[in-house]
Order: sequence, then C-alpha cells, then structure tokens
Amino acid sequence: MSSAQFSNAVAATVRSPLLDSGGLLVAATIAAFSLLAFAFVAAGVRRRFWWWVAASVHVAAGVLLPFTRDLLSFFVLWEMVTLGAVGVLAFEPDARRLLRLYLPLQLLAAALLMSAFGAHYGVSGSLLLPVQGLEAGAGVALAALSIKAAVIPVHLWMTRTYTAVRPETAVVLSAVATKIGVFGMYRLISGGPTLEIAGGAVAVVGVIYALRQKQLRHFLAFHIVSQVGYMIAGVGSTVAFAGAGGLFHLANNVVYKGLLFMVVVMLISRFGHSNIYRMNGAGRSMPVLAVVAVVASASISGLPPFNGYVSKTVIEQFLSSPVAVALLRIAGVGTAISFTKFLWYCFFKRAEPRGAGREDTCDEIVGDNAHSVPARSRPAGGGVAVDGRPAAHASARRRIAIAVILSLACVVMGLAAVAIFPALPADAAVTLESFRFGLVPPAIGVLLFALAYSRLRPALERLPSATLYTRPLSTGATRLLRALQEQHSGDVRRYLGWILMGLIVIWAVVIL
Amino acid sequence: MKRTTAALIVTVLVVLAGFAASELPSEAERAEPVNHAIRSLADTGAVNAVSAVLFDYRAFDTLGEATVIITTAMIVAFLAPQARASMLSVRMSGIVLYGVVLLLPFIAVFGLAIMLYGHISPGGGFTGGVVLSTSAVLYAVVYSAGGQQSYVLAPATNKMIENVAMTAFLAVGFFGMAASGAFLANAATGIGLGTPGSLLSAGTIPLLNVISGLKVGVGLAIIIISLFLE
Amino acid sequence: MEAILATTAFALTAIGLYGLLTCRHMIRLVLCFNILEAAVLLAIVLLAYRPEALAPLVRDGEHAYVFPLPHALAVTAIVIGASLTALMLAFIVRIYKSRGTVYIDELKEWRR
Amino acid sequence: MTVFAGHLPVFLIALPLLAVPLLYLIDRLGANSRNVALLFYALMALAAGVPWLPGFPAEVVAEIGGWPADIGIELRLDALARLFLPVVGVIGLLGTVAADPGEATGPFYPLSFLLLAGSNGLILTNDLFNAYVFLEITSISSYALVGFRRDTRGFESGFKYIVVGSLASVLLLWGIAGLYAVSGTLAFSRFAAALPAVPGRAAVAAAVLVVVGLLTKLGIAPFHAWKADALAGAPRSVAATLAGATVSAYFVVLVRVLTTVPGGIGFGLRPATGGFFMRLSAYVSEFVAAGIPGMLILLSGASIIVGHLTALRQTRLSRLLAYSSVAHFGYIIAGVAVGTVPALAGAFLHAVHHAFMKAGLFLFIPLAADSAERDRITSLTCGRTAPALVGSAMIFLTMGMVGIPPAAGFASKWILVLETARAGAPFAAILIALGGAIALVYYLRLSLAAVGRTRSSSPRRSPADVRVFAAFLVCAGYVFVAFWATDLLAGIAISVAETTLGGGG
Repeated sequence: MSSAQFSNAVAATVRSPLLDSGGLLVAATIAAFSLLAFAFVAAGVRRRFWWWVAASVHVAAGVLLPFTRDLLSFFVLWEMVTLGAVGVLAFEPDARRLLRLYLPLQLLAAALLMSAFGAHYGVSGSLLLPVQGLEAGAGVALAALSIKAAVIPVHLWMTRTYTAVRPETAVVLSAVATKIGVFGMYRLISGGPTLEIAGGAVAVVGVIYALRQKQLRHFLAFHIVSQVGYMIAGVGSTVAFAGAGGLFHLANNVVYKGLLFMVVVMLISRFGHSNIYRMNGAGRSMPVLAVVAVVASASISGLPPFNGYVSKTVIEQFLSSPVAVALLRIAGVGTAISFTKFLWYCFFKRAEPRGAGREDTCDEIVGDNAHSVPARSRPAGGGVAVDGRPAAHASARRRIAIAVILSLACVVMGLAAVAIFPALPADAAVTLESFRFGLVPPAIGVLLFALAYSRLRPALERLPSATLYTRPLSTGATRLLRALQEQHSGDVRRYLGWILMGLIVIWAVVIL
Repeated sequence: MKRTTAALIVTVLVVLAGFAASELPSEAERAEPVNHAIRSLADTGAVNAVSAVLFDYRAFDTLGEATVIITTAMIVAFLAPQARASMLSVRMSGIVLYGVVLLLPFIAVFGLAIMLYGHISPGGGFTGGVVLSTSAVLYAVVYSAGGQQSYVLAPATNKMIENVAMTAFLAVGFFGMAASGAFLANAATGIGLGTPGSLLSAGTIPLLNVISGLKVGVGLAIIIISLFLE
Repeated sequence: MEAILATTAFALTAIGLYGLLTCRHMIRLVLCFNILEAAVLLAIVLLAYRPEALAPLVRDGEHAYVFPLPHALAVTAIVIGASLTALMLAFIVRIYKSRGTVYIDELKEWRR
Repeated sequence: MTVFAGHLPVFLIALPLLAVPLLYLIDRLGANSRNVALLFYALMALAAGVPWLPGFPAEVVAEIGGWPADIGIELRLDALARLFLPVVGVIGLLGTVAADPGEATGPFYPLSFLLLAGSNGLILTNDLFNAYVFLEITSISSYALVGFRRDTRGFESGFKYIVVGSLASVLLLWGIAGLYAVSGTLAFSRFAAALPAVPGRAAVAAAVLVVVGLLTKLGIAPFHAWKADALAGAPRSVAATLAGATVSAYFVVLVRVLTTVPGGIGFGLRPATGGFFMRLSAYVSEFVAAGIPGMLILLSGASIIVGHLTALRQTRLSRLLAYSSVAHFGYIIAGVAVGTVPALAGAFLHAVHHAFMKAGLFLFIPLAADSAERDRITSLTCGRTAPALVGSAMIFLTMGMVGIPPAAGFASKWILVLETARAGAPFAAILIALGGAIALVYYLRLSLAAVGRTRSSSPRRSPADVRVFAAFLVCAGYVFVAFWATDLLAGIAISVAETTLGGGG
C-alpha cells in the first residue's frame, strides 16, 4: 500500500465517479424509492432525529456505492450501509436482540469481503474495481456478498430483523442492504452456470419457505430471499443481457417489494396483528389498498404489464443453464401461489362473522413472532376504524398516495423498460404477445392455490426450520467459550504451563 | 497442574534445550568477542576489569540496576508500612546485644573497604553495599523488641541517602556529558586516571562504586527491614 | 568441567520449572524463581570461562584473562533477581495478611 | 541543535530518573508534589516529540561513556524510536493525569516516572542486556503500580503479574545468555555481523527464548493469560498506561530483536500449485520452514482467536479490554511477522492506534463506573461529566477497536489485511478481518450497556473526573483525527518500516 492510496482512493471516486447504466439504475431506484419511503415513514409516528440521520446514512451510502471506482471506497460505503442500519436498529424497541444477530453476520460479511479484497490485491497489486471480477478470493467475496444478500442458510439476519422492527422501518431497510449484496456480485464476481443454478435454487427454497409463513412480514421477508435468488441467477450469469436482467430485477424489486411492505404496514395498523389467515375482508374496507396490493403482487409474480414480468423474462431468456431456468420457472409458480394466498386471505376472502376469532389481536402473535408488532407502532397507521381522528385519516391518505405512486412506477417500469435501462435487450418490452406467455405461470399458480393449497399447507409446516443448524452451532460455541474461560480462570501455574508449552512448540518447529 | 504433566513439559523442554545447545558455533565460526580485560587497564585505570565493565563500559546498566533497587525499596516500604511485628516481642540476651554492637564497626569498615577498593581488588560497590546493609539489618533485628523499633539510621534518613545517591550517580553522568559530551564518560572527561593500583585512581569509578554501594546498602536495608517488620 | 557445569545449569532450570508448575505454596514459587535465577547466572558466568585464564584483575597484558563482561552481567542480574525476590515476598506477605492464605491456587478473586 | 540532539536520548532516560529524587525533595519540603510531577511529565512528553522538529538529525547515536556499541552501550534514536517515544510519553501522561488523587499517593508519581524512564530506555537502547535492565525497571514499576490500590484484588493481580513476568524475565535472560554465547556481542546492530549467515540451532533457539520472553510481556497467546488478571486489579489510570504505553515499549524491543536476530522476520511464501490438499500441505511445510516468522504468524492467529473468543464471555470491562488487547497484538504481530515494508508499516500504525484506543477505553472505566471496584459491564453508565459526549466518544473508540471506517482503527486494519494477504499469509488476513466481527459482538454489548442507561443516583462531579474526562477525550480525538490523517501517518509508518528493515540488514 503506497501511502497516497488511502484517501486518494476516496477522492478519486468522488472526482470521477464510475457512471455506467447499471450503477445509475440501481442508485437512482434506491434514491427515489427511499425518498418515498421516508415520506411514508414521516406520515406515521414521529421518529427521533438520530433515527433519520442513521437512515439517511444507510440510504446515502447505498446510493453512492454503485459509483465507486475502487475497492477501498466500495468497502467503506459497504460498512456505512451496515453502520446506518445499525443506527436505525438501535432506535428500535428491542434493539439488543436484533443487533445480536444482525451485527455479527454483517461484520462477518465485511470481514470476508475485506480478506477477499486483500487476496485480490495480493495477486493483482491494484485496488481498482476489477473489470473481470476478483482475481483471487472470489469465493470468499461470494460468501460475503451472499451474507449481505441474505441467501438461504445465512438469511437469518434479514428475516429475523425485518420482522421484528417496527413495520415502517422494514420499508426503509428493505431497499438497500440485500440489494447491495447483489450489486456487489454484479461488480465483483465473474459468474458462471454454477452461480445461475445456485440463484435458481435460492429462489425455489425461498419461495417454499415463504409459502409456509403465517405472518405477513415473515412471508415478505422470505420472498426477498426468493427474489434475491432471481437476481443472483441474473447477475451471476456470464451473459451480459442476463446480468442486465438481474440488475433490472433488482431495481424492480426495490419498488414492488417496498410497495408490498407498505401494504403490509397499512394492513397491520388496520388489524393490529399480522396473521395472514385472520385478515379477511380488507378488500371491502380498503379498496384502494386492495388495488395497490394486486398491482404489487402481479408485479412480483411476473404478470405482463408490470415490471417484474420484464426482468423475469429477460433473466430466464438469457441464462446459459437450463437447470437454472427450470428452477426459476418453478419459483415463479411458487411466487404466484404465495401471492394468490396473500391476496385471497387478506383482501378477497369474506370476513367471517364476529365472534369467530377475528377480533383477537395481540394474543395471536406468539412464538418467535412475539415482537412482530411492537406496541408503540400500532396507533400509528392508517384508517383504523375505531380511531376517528382526522390526523390519522390524513396520514393514511398520504400513505395510500405514496403507495399509488409506487404502483404506477411498477407499470411504467414495465412498459418503458428499455427506455429506462438501455442495457436490456431491445425486445424486452411488454407487447401484446407477451401476455400469452406471461400469464401462464401465474395462472398455474392461481390454479394450484385453488386446488392444492389446503393439502399442501400441513406438509409445508413440517419443513425443518433454521434451528436445525443454529442450535448445534450455538451449543458448540457455548462449549468452546466455556472451555476457554476455564483456561483463564486465574490459575497462575496453568498460565506458566501454557507459556512453557508454547515455548516447546516453537522450539520443536524451529529447531528440529 | 498434574505432576506428570509438569514433568513431561520440563523434560521435553530440557531435551530440546540440550539439543539446541549441542550445536554451539565453534570458536572458528564466530567472531571473537571483545575481552574487556585486555583493554580495561588502559581505558579506565581500574585493575578490577569487572568493575571497569560495571562502572565504566556498561555504567548505564549499573545505573539501571541501582534504579531497580531504589524502585524495589520504594515499593516494599510502601507496601509494607511499618507494622508491629509480633515475633519481635522476644528480647535478645545480653551476649547478642553486646556482640552486635562490637561487631557493627567491623562490618561497616569491611563494607566500606570493599566499596573503596572495588576498582583495585575483587569486590565493588554492590558487594560492599550488601555487607553494609547487613550491619543495619543486624542492628534492627537485634534491637527492635517489644514493638519498639531501633535503627542505625532512621527510615527517613535511609530514604534521603538513597535519593542523594541517585542524584549523585546522575550528576556524575551529567558531569561526563558536560566535560566530554558522553553521558557517564570517565577518562574522556580529562580527569586523571591516576596510577593503576592506588586508591585514588581510575577516574570516576571509585566514586560510582561508593555511590552505588551506598544505594545498594541502604536500599537492601530498607527492603529487608520492611519485610522483617511486616 | 564446562560440560558438568552446563549440565548443572540445565538441571537446575528443570528443577526450577518443575517446581513452578507444581508448587502451591507461594514462598516455594519464590524459591523456584531463585533456583532458575541461579541456573541462568551459572550459565552466564560459564560464558566468561576460558581454560587457563586468570581472574580479571589486570596487572599486565601478558596473561590471558577470563571475560569480565559476563561477570558484570551476572552482578547486574543478581541485583535484579534479589529485587524481584523482595518484591514477591512483599506481595506474599500482603496477600497473607489480607487473605489469610499462602497457597497460590486459593487466589481466585477474579473468577467471580 | 546538534549538540542538544546528541544528548536527547540520554535526557529522555536520565531526566525521568532525576524526577525521583526531585519529587522526594519536594515532598520533604512539605509541598504538594502532584502538580510538579504532572508538569514534569508533560515536559517529558514534549521532549519525546522533539525529534519530530525540522532539522533534527534522522538518527542520533549517544554512546554512553563514549564507548562504541561493541564495548559499551549506545542509545540510538532512530526512526522507530522517534515514532514510539511520543506515543509512550503522551499516553503515559494521560494515564498519570487521569490518576485518582485518592489512589495516587506515596510513590505513585515516582513510579510513573520510573515506568517512563524504563519505557524510554527500552525504546532507545541498542543493547540487548541494557534492554533487559530497562525491561526490569519497567516491569517492577508496573508490578507495583498494578498492586497499588493495596487491596486484596490489587495484591492478587500484582502477584500473578510478577510470577508470570518473572518467568518471562528468566526466559529472556537465558536467551540473552545464549545469544551472547553464539555471537559474543550484545548490541542489536551487531548481531547480524557477528553471526554466520546460516545461524545454527543454538542461535535460533536463543532467539526464540528472547522472543518468547518479549511475547509474554506483550501478551500473545498462549503467553497471554496473565494479562486480564493483571490489568483487572490495577488502578484504571495505570491500566491505561500499561495497556497503551508500556506495551508499546515492549513492542519496540520485540521489533528490534526480530529485525536483527538470526531467522527474524521476513516471510514470503511461494504460491503453491496443485489440488487443495497439495496446496495445503505445501503451505504448511512452508510455514514450518519459515521458522520464527511462521511461528509468529501461527501465534498471531491463535491470539486473534483466543483473545476475541475469551473476551466474548467477560463480564468485567477491564478483563474484556485485556483480552481484546491480546487479539489486537495478534494483528500487529502478524504484520510484523510477514516482514514486508508495508505490512510492518501497518503493524506500527496499528500499534500506535491501538495504544490510544485502548488507553481511551481504559480511561472510560473511571468515568463510567460507580466505584473503582465495579467495572461490570452491566453496571456501567455514561459518565458523570457530559454523558452524551462521553457516550459518543466511547462508541467511537469501540468503533476504532472493531475497525469500522471513520475511526482510525479501520485504516491500519485495512492495511494489515491487505498486506498480510499480499505477503503470503492469507489465513492471518482472514483472521484479522474476521476478528472485528467477533469484537463487534462484545463491544456492542458494552456500547449498549453504557449508552442505554441513565444514571439513577445523583451525579457526583470532582476535579479528578474532569481530568479523566479530558484524557479520555484526547484519546478519542486522536482516533478521530488519525483516521483523516491516515495518508500522513501511513507515510510516516512506511518510512519508519523502511529504515527499520534496512537498518537491520
């Protein structure tokens, strides 16, 4: 490291940012969405000043990251994203519990990324952003990026956090962190068929786990995992168009996933709980919200005129591995089933008559979802019927308006995809013809939901959960730590023994 | 720690050490180390080459070790504040009391002689200091009885001597610096080295001998008496 | 002769280290340190030794003298070792006064 | 200037020694010696910065008694000393300033000066045995200062420290004897010339003894276990000095030893080819073949793992910080062991940063704990003086320890990771990078515990608080400024590393 490298690296990025269409798209989407998300949050409960600062740092670093030219700035901004998120989480009602999981995994990712950069620097001698992917340490970097992107075995930080914070916070957080992970893959990893298949697998597993969720936000969180699978399949491909598709999917995902989170926020504040199966009849009382929810669901399921359709088809069209394509198709069907379920139970199923358990609110939330709806956030939201205060109505109206803007964006991004993101193939527009193909997987999904979901549900609920590997890990760790503690318990003679044994080892190696 | 483990560790360690030591470079392989004895008489005027090394060539080490003594004396005196020692309630018999008094001057003179002749004969400041300190310790042990402590020199005086000696040592060093530009310089300062073998020879070496002897003697006295009274 | 002394130094070290690892009594620890110290001093003084050489009281340049430097180092090391011993003893006395124990493995204040 | 410059190394050692009788005199006269002591200490810290003045010679050699290094002792104020003298001076000053007046009685200030003299001597001397003497001065004063509270815990800590430290001294003395036996010289600068190009077993074994002795003083696993026990019983200000200043002095000696003794540092691995296991076995054999540097990298890895993992379960802040020191010296030693110029520079930089961060965090304890006894993490609060400022500064310092960007710790860690990876020790790089992830868990616990609580009892303000507060803020301020001055500091560290490696041959 030459002495001039450190701050000059940052300065170079500031002076001549890396402007390519992919980076611009991601940055612009994140920025635009985050503004709306901030407005959405501002319409609810007041947040503390430092919450806003932390959130701004989080978002700003995410917006700047695509423009970096070198690995140092990349890493610094990556850390700032984490730091901002930590700041945001620190203002959540049960921050400690969250951070205990969130931070170590994030820092693990940062550490792995740092060592990957070190390896790359060791081989190439340069800290500039590699054109053809990292020359060394790509595997380690991939592990780091996967953690950040919340790929399945290391998704816990995301699913547990986004479901435990106040619902509005998840709207803000959902836009940046996982997306940065995927974007990092786009910038740093030269992919291949293996990565495509891995992406497909993540998409499928994510959607299966999403299907079994009862709580709205868990359900959305696992859909993030699944969508990240799509993006990884896209950006992990060596085909340029697939990469573009992956990036476009990333941008789309920011929009419609944020939108879905907003819908969920409003549903939760309407019903006071987040159980999908008990939210019947929202379509009647909140018609606009129902329309928005339909748009968002259609978009995520890849229904034609909406943006999700364009990116999904581009990815599937250009992937080099047929296995990956098949996996993505399966995931597409799963997504459709899942969102049909969401729309059906939350909006279209008739409300059951009073007394059948609809009115119960908080006691519904049990088990690991006990923190799903922090008490503080409940009076915040939209048109709670019993709460007739005009202020609440006004904030609900503002929130609905923001949601409507975003659903319009879904349509625009679908119709004018190529104009928005020129790197896409020229024929990647929504045409009349596309309706023929595009409607098939969602239709299968709706059909399967109608026919088989009630039979599928018990099987899904028997799937192993993450405790399968978290429990042995934590017991092993506890044992190790206890053993270490035992060695440091104040017995000087043991210390002396360690010194002599260390000396023996060194001597043995050095002399013999 | 289990005895067998300890024995195992130690055995392996010593075997390794022996194995390493078996390959000491031969005389031919390495540069012949400097033998100070060859040049010390000319350089310093001291007959005792060990004294020459201690108080001239490596006088800085000596300053350091004198500092170690003063540090320890300071600490021990601080850690062990003068408490009443129960074992001192025994009163010594007259033979001991008078014997010690008779013995003290001889011990003191012997110590002083070792100090003063340190540059000429075996011995030196440290040895002399230790001998001196025994007189103080003897006196304190024998005459402190029934909770009443008696010293040759009061603790405050001891401390005073120690600090003065420290200052004097540094002063000698600064004198060398002022006179020749090198801290603790001896012959280079231009003070005569005298006739080798005479009492007043070897420049600052006798002076430093006495200073460090005082320091060691007083320091040891403080240490031992403090510990003893504890 | 040299070989015997060197072996003695190693043996003393072994004894000292074994004692350090096994003794519970703090005073014995101090004694073990003194043994170790003595072993090193023996080794250092041994370094000064040259066959047929005189003690370094220089009268003329005709004789071979042993090296005075290790002797000086040994004197310094002795003083430092004595200081350390005194310090340890002072600590032991204080520990005994405040805790009533002289056994090293009963010092477990920090385990809590 | 040149005359004065030639004497500066001596002054830096002799004047703190002179302070001992001076303070005695003042006490005898019945005056309060504390202010004089602090003033004098400040002057010494300033004097340590003098070598940075323009026009000061690049290297000053002061021959004690006028004898050159092969017959006498010389002090050498080279680039390495120039870098670390101010660190030792300033942190020692901060620790001394922050001392609780209730605790700083008796020989406290003289002992602080002896600590300073010893540390300066360690940094300046060019003679191995002289370094041993100064090491003992430093150690003995620190043993005493650790037990200075004269309570049960203090004595226990002090005694354990003495026992382990004495074993280290004995090993060191054996090593010195061995090195003298094989080379016939004691001067660092002459080892290379006095030893054959391929050093024999005995020379390497002796070098290992010296290195192990110094590593024990530094606290590298598996020689580290005393560290928490010693620092936990010490008065907090003393702990700050020991963890920041004294350790830096030991570190300098270690670097001098490693750059001069046979088989010291310089660790290059050839890239291995073949399958995974082929590469792994080639890698392991190269590690073994690398001798001392290979073992140092192994030890640094062990330190990082053991230090961080043990810190995880600590309930007392001082113990936590001690174990975190172990891990951080693991980082530093990894940088030293690979021995390339930039890696060494990274190690120096991290050593300096770590000194300030650790001292700052130790100074946080008296600010945040109710009493001297209670440094349980769960009972910490954010200080009596300006809680918001203390809280943010503390979080900033912990960020530095973890290595998160706007704090200085990040820059040095970044350099260390990159350079160890480049020099062929990727495992060290990964461990250094991963270390932060574990560190964050316990530092976060600390931050949340301290920030998330408001003090229930009535605030107590005292002048001592304000001094601790000031010292604490200086550390935090350094960590902040140093991040933005990374280029400057890295440049300095690189030139120091170049001279250090070049000077050692």
